[in-house]
Amino acid sequence: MSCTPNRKPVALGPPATGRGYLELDLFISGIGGQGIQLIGKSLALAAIKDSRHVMLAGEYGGHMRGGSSIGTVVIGAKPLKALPILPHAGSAIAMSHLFWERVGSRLRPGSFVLAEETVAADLPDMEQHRLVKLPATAIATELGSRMAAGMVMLGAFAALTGAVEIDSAVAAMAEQIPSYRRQHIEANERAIRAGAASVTPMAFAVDLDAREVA
Amino acid sequence: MRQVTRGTLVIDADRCKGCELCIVACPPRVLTMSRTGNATGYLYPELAPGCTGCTACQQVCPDFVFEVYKYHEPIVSGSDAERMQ
Amino acid sequence: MTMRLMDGSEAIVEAAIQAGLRFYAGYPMSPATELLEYMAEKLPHHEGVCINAATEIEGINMALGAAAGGFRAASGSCGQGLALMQEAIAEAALNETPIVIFNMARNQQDYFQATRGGGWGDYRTITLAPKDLHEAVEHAQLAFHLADKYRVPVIFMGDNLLARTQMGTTLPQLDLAPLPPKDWQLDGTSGGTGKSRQIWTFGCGKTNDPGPGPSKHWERIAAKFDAIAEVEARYEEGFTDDAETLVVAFGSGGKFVEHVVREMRADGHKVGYFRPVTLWPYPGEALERASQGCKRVLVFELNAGQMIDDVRLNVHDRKLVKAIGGVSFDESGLNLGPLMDATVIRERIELAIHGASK
Amino acid sequence: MSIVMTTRPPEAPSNKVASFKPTLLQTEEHHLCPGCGEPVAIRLVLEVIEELGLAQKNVSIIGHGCYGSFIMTMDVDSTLCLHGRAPAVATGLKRMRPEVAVWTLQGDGDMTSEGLAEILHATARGENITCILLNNGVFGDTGGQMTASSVIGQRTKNTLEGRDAAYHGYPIVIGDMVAAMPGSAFVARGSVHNAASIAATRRLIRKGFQRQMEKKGLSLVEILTMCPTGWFVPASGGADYMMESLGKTYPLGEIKDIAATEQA
Repeated sequence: MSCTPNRKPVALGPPATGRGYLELDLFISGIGGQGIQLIGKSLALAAIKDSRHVMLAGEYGGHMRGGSSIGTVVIGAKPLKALPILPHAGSAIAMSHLFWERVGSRLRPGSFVLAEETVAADLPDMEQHRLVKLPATAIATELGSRMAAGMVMLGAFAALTGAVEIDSAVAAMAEQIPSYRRQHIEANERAIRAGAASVTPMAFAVDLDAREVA
Repeated sequence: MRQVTRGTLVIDADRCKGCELCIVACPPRVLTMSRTGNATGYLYPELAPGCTGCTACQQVCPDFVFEVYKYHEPIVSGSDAERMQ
Repeated sequence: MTMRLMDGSEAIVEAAIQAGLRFYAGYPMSPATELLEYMAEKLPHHEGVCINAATEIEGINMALGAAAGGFRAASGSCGQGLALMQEAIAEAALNETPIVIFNMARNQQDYFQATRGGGWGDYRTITLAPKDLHEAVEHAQLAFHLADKYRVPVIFMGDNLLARTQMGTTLPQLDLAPLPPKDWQLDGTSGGTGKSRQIWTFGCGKTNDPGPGPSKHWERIAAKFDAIAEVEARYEEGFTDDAETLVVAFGSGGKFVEHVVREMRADGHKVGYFRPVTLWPYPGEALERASQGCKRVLVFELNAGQMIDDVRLNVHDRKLVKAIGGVSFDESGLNLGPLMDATVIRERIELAIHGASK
Repeated sequence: MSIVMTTRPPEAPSNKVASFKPTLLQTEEHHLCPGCGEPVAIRLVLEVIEELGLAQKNVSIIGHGCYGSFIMTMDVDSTLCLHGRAPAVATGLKRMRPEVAVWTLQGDGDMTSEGLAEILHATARGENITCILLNNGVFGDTGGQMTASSVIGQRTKNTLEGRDAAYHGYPIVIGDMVAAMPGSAFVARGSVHNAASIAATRRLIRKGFQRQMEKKGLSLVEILTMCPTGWFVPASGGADYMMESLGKTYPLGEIKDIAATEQA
């Protein structure tokens, strides 16, 4: 396996213990469908492009029917130790406050939560986490593609945490869009870059390439 | 009676299971069932003069007991005396 | 190869094709459906064939035909589909046709099916139960290798978590020893030579070259399975040297248990884990050794108690064995339910250690 | 009447025009019953395979029935597969070895009772295989029970008063079903009850294999074969019984030949 370490710091919540190396573990929560899955898969694919080890898991059952949709992404510099069903995680992206219980109950105290501005107020227990609110839907609407709000969140998450390169995120998004929807690529790219531009990188970065401190 | 024999058979009589399919299959009707059983007790076909070498018996036989020969020159009457038993 | 993001189904298919799989016939059934879809997509690009069989019975018999022709062949489904394949799996064992059967199970209720089988006769099926995608990539190669090496059916047993979780992988190739050519394969070229070939459960051979006949043939096959049992058992264990509590689990469950045990060790608990990698042959001697000195042996499996039989057969004191798993489905009945969760597993282990009073 | 000596070849100049057995059969010996039609049908298939130059280019996939014992004597690459599944096994092998003539040998119990799905789906897929059906309307191997192909009125061990459509259902005329499907290239029904039919059946088998090698699709050659034991009639009466019973439900001749259609 060739895996060039990316030395760029990655910001995240408190690390899970017992894994050896730090891993970024993230829940993406929202209402069923491809928006959530597209964010997760774009992040995972982008991380692969950045030569990271990656896991992408979904919680299945309702996601095809507009119910709850939870995506899980784990990124690390070494082969991952995380389980495919995370008992807990250190970061989250919240696109909706509905179905939040499954995610909120599993966030370690001090987690980083990136929330769509309009739903942030409805997320309980945010005082124990590091909440960043983003008017993603408004930004996307201004760009003329309200459906691209998830991509705004993706860009913002990437820029805030440095988890993946913005260009990698754009490329990862583009390669998933089916040929009959090519017209969405440009709009999605604008949304990702707008999201990235709308935030400033966080101060509490942690180096994924560092060994976990015992 | 003048009899023309154009062909003849080798019959592996001991493998015959006595089904008699060859008897009705034979166009010149020169096959008849034996009166005594073979090694396993089955009656088996016996050949009378007049075989044409048509292979009908061989084709219908489920037990592959027939081998068929055609004479280069037909044998007339009883001149095939050496093959008589 | 560079890292690619794949779900387990795709990674298994890619690894199997790399390992020489050229024929697959299957029937859709969740969560094995994606395996069939990837096979259909990818095999034609490798001079292979994927057929959408009309039934699981038809599919496995097609695979038997392709394998009889000397090609690496497989079928797959989940437990109910494998139930339909049992006659053919037994047939493959008894007529010595190497095939691989992928069971992307909905849960862990196919343990008896895989290790005891539902076909007739004295046979066994080597069963590989990978814990995650990376091990699945290895097992997909190993399965075909073992099938060919011993001329036996091999069951690859995953689950929906394995099938659907996506991970980055380079699809590393195992360094497996070369195998002898398949001098038994039916390529059609031996007719009329007096040395025509035969694949036949009754082992009677040809008139000019009689085989041993059914009794001796099946006796030899039974002996072959005994020999496999001697050398092919695989397992993984951790912290068993001083463990007071040993937790036994397989497949995805084994990965979860390992994770929990590591966490608990970090917190000072004298816990160890044992994971049979092959469900048959069961790594019984290793388990017996690992369980020496333990005060309790806990079995975590998502069923009403199946592997626990093998654990009881093999631990040094069967009275120490206790089930901590159970039937666990989500509301759709298709997926692993709430028990496949590190938090729940830890609670159950702690409850077993400290008793209900805690 | 004088009897000709038939224990050894004649001494007068002659040609051997027919041998005991086809060369692809290792021995004349077999354990099938007196008057059985199956050995004759198998002889025809083996002769055709040799005539077409397929002796070292064929694999037989054999089902379960009395004919199965020929796996020991047929000198061709063979496998004896599970009951009913021969067309599926043949499919797997043929897809991987398209250059080889792959043929199945099944009885009516095997094909139309246990294995109806396999033959119909193989046809639907247009598999280039040749399926030989030995139809005697009875499970001969188990001693004479009803199959899906037993004809109305036929007495078997489990239709003691004869097959009654209202109670046991109607016979499956598999040839017509297969012929109706676009995946079939050649469908015909022959018989081994007399020499003329045997000669005609040989031609049908030949076409069946030719269509496979031309990659035209599935060919099914159904051959009515006598089973006096399973019918509880004397061996010598099997041929007549067959044509009076099965022969009426299963008329002889070509049912479909895609080559003829293409020429038209």
